[in-house]
Amino acid sequence: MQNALQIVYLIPLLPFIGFLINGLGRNHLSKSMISLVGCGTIFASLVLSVWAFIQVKNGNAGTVTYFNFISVGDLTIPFAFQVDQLSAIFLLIITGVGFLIHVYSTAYMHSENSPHFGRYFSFLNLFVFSMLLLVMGANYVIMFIGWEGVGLCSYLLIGYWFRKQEYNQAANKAFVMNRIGDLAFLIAIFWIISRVGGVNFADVFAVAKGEVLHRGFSETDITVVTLLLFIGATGKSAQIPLYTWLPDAMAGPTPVSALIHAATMVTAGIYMIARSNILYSMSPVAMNVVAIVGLATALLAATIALKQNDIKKVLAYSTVSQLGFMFLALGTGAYVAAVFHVMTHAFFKALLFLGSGSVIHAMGGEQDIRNMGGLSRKLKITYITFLVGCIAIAGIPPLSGFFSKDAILLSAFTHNKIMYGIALFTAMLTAFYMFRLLFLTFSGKFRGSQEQEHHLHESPAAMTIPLIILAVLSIIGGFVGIPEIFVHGGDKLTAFLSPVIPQQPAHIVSHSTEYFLMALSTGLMIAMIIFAWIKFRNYRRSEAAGFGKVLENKWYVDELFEKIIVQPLHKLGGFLKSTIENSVIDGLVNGVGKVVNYGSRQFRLLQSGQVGNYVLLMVASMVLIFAIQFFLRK
Amino acid sequence: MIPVLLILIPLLTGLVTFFIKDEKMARAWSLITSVGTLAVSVAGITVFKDPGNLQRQYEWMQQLGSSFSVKIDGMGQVLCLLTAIAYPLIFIGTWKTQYKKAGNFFALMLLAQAGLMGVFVAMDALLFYFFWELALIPMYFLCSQWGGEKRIRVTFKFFIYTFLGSVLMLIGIIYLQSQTPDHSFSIKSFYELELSNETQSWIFWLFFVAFAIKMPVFPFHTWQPDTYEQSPTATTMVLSGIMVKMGLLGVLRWLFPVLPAAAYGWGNVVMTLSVAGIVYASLIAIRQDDIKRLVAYSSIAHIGLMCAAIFSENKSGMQGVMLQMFNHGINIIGLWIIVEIIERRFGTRKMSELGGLAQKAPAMAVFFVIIALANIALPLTNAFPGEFLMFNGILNSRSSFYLLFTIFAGLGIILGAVYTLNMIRKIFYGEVNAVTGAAMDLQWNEKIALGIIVALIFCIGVYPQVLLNMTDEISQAIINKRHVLEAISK
Amino acid sequence: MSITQILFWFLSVVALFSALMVISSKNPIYSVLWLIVTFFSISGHYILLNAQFLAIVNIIVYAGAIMVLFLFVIMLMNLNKETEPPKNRWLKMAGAVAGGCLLLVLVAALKDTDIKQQHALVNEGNIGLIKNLGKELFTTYVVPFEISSILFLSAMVGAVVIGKKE
Amino acid sequence: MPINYYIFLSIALFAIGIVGVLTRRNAIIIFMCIELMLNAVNLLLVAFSKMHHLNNAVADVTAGTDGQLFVFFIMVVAAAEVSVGLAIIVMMYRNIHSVDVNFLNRLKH
Amino acid sequence: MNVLIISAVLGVVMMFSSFLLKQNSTIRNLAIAGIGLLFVVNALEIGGTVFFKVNVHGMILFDRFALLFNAIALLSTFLYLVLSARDMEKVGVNYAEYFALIFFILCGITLVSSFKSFLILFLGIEIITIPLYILTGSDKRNLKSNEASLKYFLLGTFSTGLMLMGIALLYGARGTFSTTFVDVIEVKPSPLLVTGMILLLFSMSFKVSAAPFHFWTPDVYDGAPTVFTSFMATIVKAAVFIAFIRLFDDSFEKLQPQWRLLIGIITAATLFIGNITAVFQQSVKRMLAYSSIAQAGFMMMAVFAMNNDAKEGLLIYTAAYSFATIGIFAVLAKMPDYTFDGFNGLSRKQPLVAGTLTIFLLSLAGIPLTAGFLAKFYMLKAAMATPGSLWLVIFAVLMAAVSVYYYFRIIQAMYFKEGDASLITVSMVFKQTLVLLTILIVLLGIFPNLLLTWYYF
Repeated sequence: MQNALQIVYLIPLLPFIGFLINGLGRNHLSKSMISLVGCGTIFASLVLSVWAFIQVKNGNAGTVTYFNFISVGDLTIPFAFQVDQLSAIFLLIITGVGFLIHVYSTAYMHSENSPHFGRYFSFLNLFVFSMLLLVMGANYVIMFIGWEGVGLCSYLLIGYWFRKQEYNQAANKAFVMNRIGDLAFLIAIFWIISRVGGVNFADVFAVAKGEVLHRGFSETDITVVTLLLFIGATGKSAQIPLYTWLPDAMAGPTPVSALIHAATMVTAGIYMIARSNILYSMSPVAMNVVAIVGLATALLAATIALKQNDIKKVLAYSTVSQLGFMFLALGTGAYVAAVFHVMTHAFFKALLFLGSGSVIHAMGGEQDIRNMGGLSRKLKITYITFLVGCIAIAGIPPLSGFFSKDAILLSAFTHNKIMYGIALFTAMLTAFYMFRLLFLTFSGKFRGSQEQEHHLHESPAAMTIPLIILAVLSIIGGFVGIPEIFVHGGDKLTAFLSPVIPQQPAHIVSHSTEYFLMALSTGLMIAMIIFAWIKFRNYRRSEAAGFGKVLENKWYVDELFEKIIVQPLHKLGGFLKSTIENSVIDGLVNGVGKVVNYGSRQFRLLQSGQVGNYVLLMVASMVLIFAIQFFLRK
Repeated sequence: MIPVLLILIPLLTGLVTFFIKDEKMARAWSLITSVGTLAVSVAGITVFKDPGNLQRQYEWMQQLGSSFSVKIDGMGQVLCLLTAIAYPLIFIGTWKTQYKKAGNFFALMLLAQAGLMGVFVAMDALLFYFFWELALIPMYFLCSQWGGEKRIRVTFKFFIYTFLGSVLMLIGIIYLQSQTPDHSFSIKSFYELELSNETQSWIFWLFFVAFAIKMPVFPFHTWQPDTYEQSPTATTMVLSGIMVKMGLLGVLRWLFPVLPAAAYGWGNVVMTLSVAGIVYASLIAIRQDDIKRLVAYSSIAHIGLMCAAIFSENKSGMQGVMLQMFNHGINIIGLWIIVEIIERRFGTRKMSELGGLAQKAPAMAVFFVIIALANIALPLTNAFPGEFLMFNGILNSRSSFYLLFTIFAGLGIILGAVYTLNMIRKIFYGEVNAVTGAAMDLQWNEKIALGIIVALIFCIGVYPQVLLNMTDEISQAIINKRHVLEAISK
Repeated sequence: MSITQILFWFLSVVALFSALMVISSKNPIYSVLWLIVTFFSISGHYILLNAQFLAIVNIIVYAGAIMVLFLFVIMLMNLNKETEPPKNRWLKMAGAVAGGCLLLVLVAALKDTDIKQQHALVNEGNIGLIKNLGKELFTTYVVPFEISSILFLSAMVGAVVIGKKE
Repeated sequence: MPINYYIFLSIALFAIGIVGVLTRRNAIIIFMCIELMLNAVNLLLVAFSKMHHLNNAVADVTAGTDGQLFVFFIMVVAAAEVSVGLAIIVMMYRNIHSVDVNFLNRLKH
Repeated sequence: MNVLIISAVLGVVMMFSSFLLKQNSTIRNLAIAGIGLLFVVNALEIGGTVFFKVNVHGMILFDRFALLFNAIALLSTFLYLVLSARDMEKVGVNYAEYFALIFFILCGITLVSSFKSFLILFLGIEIITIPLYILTGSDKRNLKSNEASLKYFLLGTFSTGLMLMGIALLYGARGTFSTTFVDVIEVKPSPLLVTGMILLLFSMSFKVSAAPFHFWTPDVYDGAPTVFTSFMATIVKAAVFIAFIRLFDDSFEKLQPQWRLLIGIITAATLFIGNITAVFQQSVKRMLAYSSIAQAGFMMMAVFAMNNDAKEGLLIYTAAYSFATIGIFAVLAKMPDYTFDGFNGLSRKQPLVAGTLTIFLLSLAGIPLTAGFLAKFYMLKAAMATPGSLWLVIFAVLMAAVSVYYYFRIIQAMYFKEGDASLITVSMVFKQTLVLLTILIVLLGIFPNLLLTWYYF
């Protein structure tokens, strides 16, 4: 049934057409027209994605090749899409969440004037296009195209309000940090090409598994490639050390944060590693690195989130932390758990971001939670959905977050007890800071200005409906992966993904242990929530001090990077520009000219004008030449 | 016949242009003729592509062993096409720029085109040298007469520098000619030479210095930023878009296959220089405030990558270079067109004095962002396949430092992003100020030129194969030449 | 030592001494006179070598006509006093040293020449007689002879161009 | 006489002439020194002429004549040179009232 | 032979015309017609028609090389007179005599390009130089002219002394004045021979102004009236070069190991001094003097290489160099100000003149498509064929790059600098001749065979 899948090219193409229409026609189209095009194309993609999903579910997974993107010598890189179980899930997440956020955006961005509105939607469509390319690509190069494409859109959207230079700085930072990862990704691709001679997933995995005899893919190669790919993933998925761009990326409009910096783009790294699971499984070193980095990121980001006061910053660090969890899952071999968490995270994090958007909208742009409080009365829907999101992320059963997080924790537990301990602690912190956020925002007294209080209102339906849908998804989303101990065959996700992600060896954990762990984590989470309630029910503003200040300042990581990387490079550039370039290299070049000039001035003096000197010089040279001829050259 | 036409049309029309006194006439005339050249070039690729049409040989200076031998091979096709496309683009893009004595200006531009075409199609070393210089002289006059304040000193340095390089090359050419059995300058005789490694080794530098100065490769580059800065922008476009390709073509056609052992032996040194140049130029570009200088340094970085890729000595690198030669030309001309617009409208090239243009001139911003991003090789723009192949080439090169080269060259990608985005940010984003307050958006001519460029960027970005197919044979031939020699020596 | 040898040495010593006096005399008039002495001694050598024609021509043309012309010019310019201011002594020394070095180098180069054993025919041989020279001059060397007339014409024109008062 | 004697005598006279050119400032005396050099050459030519005559007289009665004729031509040319040279010196003297070559320093560098 | 005799006759005719003809223009036209006549008879001689059958006893040989050079020299002289004859009026009153002297010099040029005997060489060089002393000093009330003349005279006769000593030593070694060298060279050639050769080398180097015997050149070229500098620096110098290469080719070919290094050193020194010193000059005329030294350095490479390419190349070089330099001097003679700044903005006032001047300068600098490039190319090619000469070739091209510096200073002044330089008077003929020169230079640069086919005819 290859023919049937042939039309999947429409899935990315439609958003791209939307991008073209909105981009080129932004000065001419009305806002409603723009919204229609923007949402419509995504909706069409969504429909097609659902169709593709059904096809895949019916066993029609496969690859469709359109043309050769690059064909040089032995190397052929086809422009091909691969639609299989993994990409189908991501297609659904991207188009589904993407569609909701598009709809939400029509209301959220309504105050923008028409050209900028069009620009916004075209970028958003372009993003969806790139993201779809990323997950549909049948080889690493097409994936990379999408990979860089989403980075570009992220850049464009972070800097959407380009009149503020700090936003643009944040956009630049995001792009550059992504590029660092991208470079590693690229080198990995080249490495693969040098060993495999191709970049198609199928070929690469076949060689790795030793199915192709004349090609060699040694363990070292695999380790190098996987590590390089992982560096790429750290850039895109905001892991240590390349995570600092993500909080800054909150400069963009909130729906963008929801879509790009929470639900989809940042999970590209997870997707990539899950896609390459065959390679990773063959390299324990890489796996460990992934797990450790993921865990460290999760912990670090969680600690930072404890003390953040910007509503979006808290969510951003929470995202980084959750991504860390996903990498922990990948590193411990629980690829399915990671994908599962990607999905649930997409729901509840999008929900939380959109909810925060709703809050910000209501507050007239205010983002500092210290100036909020007691909003639950005015923003009922927002409050309830936000609460759902918080519960989901905290991992309280039976909301979606519980199932996915539990799978991860379980995997960590089987892998390493210390890791489990840290992961559990991090999960507790998550519950704490999320509810801190919730309580500071919605309970207590309103702490903002009179004007803001007067202005408070619930958001329009275009914003609340997506919130509600996402809340529902956050509640029920976990049911695709119910652990086997509850319902036999409940883990539909693992079964569904098994063609792409081979079944891992069964957990060697007894049922009782598993139950105990679940109970433990659930209990701890509830305890944390209560602790947060006590602490932040009636919040009073106070300056952070001591360790708190360190956390508030994000462990001074940005400052550190600035000091050890950015400034030295900047200084080096200045040194090269003003000293090396001008004095040394150009100095040499000009020096030759100067020497000639100086020589000219000096040799000119030989021409003294005195006949006597001329004859003297002539006779002297004659003597010299005679001497050379008769005495020196023998 | 095609190669002869490609040289003759701009040459003759250029000479005619000297006598056109009316500015508008000169402008229109040169645009029309350049479109004619483009048509011929395209015809050579599509319609008249049998070998009979693509090569010609006339008797000329037989006593010296030279002949007027021209041929368009795959590389020639790409570069001639680039030259042919670039000229109309330049003329359209700078349609509104006023020149004193416009007739002379356009005449010299067309003469330079003739020289460039000649360099790209010459299959005789002496002829190659002739055109090499012929392209330089009009450029010198263009830069010196219509350039900025420091133009005389700067372009003079440029001229002497490149002249010095080319006379060294002349020595190399003469030496090689004296070594050929039939005392001929033809490329065939050169290719059949089998010189000892020591001989190759020193001749290599005679040639390479000439090409390195032209490209320019670090540390022979210092003429370049000054010249780009001081030249009239139309000329800068020719210089940076097309002329630097002369150096690359020289290496590919006249150095690599002729002195394969030396190219192999010195490969590491050259690659080190090139890669060092990438990082070096990128770091300097980060600190530039002058747009022209920034673009100039970015060009050095890009050329460094191409040079390194050539010396990776494999198909991927070769093909990447050939593709990128075209792309780099297109992209950088696009950048210059906008730089020229900015300079003309606001009278400054300092980024610190600009800002907020995206509000006043959104179309310009869009075009600029697209071209700038293409310049840093974003996927689906034309530069991506080129850089991809080149990096792939470098990583797969025989050099034992391949990984180091790749990583340092890769730093160029990152630093490239840094300075490019900073440039966009400083020029287009932020609030408008006194300088940019009264900005005007693009005019029709600029839109046409930039539109064509952007279209090319995306077309090649999505389907680079159209160019890769052209150069497939020739790059394979260059590689083969090297491999055959290696087999013999073993 | 035969009379020829005595004459040779005598003439050589006179020639060298008078040549040295030419370059060392302060008064230009003395220089001219010493130069005439040199020419006479060289003419003596010519006679010794049986080149009578040249000996006579040397005396008539050189010592007679040319040196008189010199004397005439010097007198005309009133240079017969010791007017020459002392030249920079170092430069003078350098000049003498350089000339001496040249002499040394030439002597060193030529001292081992392959023809050093050969002799110049003295007192004999009649090729230097006016009859024989004349015959050669107007047969074999007639073309150079005519050419030298062009030289004279140009020198004449030149002297007129330069000397004529405008 | 051994030809060596003549060679060294001539070279000595020639060198004395050169030293004269180097050490004197009076243009006329310099010119005279050059004449001395020419005479050294003449002497050498005559000596060589007689040497070749001695060596080759058997085969060719006129052997060596050319040397003496060359001397004749040198004298002729010298005479022409003197006429022009003195004319130039006189012209110079008319203008700057000196024949000191050290005053010839308008043209330099 | 035709040229030798007829130019001598014409010289005499010009002598008499000074008091027979009253009109300067008549004299001028007569002289130009005379040169034209000479060119024609020379062409006839190339074609095989010799009017005068004279027994030269093997002392002169008008071979193709000599005749072809004569043709170049005569053509150059013709163009030179057309361009500059008018300017001679400014020099002094002896208008006809100048032409007479030029004709006599042409006699000398004919001799030095065809001699087969040292006697002819000596006479030829004297016939060239004695009139030149006079032409140099012909601007009698100009102290610079006087000074140049006296310097030239003193140094010139000094070098004549060297040459004669050299000839005498050679005579001693070989017993003949014929340049045709038939001796068998033993392993170690006679010191007499070598010393004589080196002395000849010195004096010839002096005449062609090769370093370190070049000192007279800048002063004399600078001091002489510009019209005559033009003649001296081009046609005369080229002729002496022809004599130089002829002498060494005929006489000393087998002594190559003895002289190759020396000539190499002299060549390098000449290139160095000429080019380096020219850089800092302020006066265009003086710069051209140094440039002529530099060009001499390049021509010395022909002597250095001494192969067939070298001879062909020297012919092209003399043509290229003479044409270009005559053109530049002709324009210079019309300039009121000889400094570089004097050329500022010339292109606006006189675009045609500036354009042709540019071509001349490009040719001198050796830019392709001009004869100057091909000339230099031949020199490099010839030198390259000599083993162990790479250092010289590289040095030469480095110096060529330096030469661009000072040639282009004029171009910069004319085109890129502001100013209002203008010529004093320019006739239509003058312009046309300049254009003709330009065409010749470019034609020769593209089709050198136009000239060289005659060599192989």
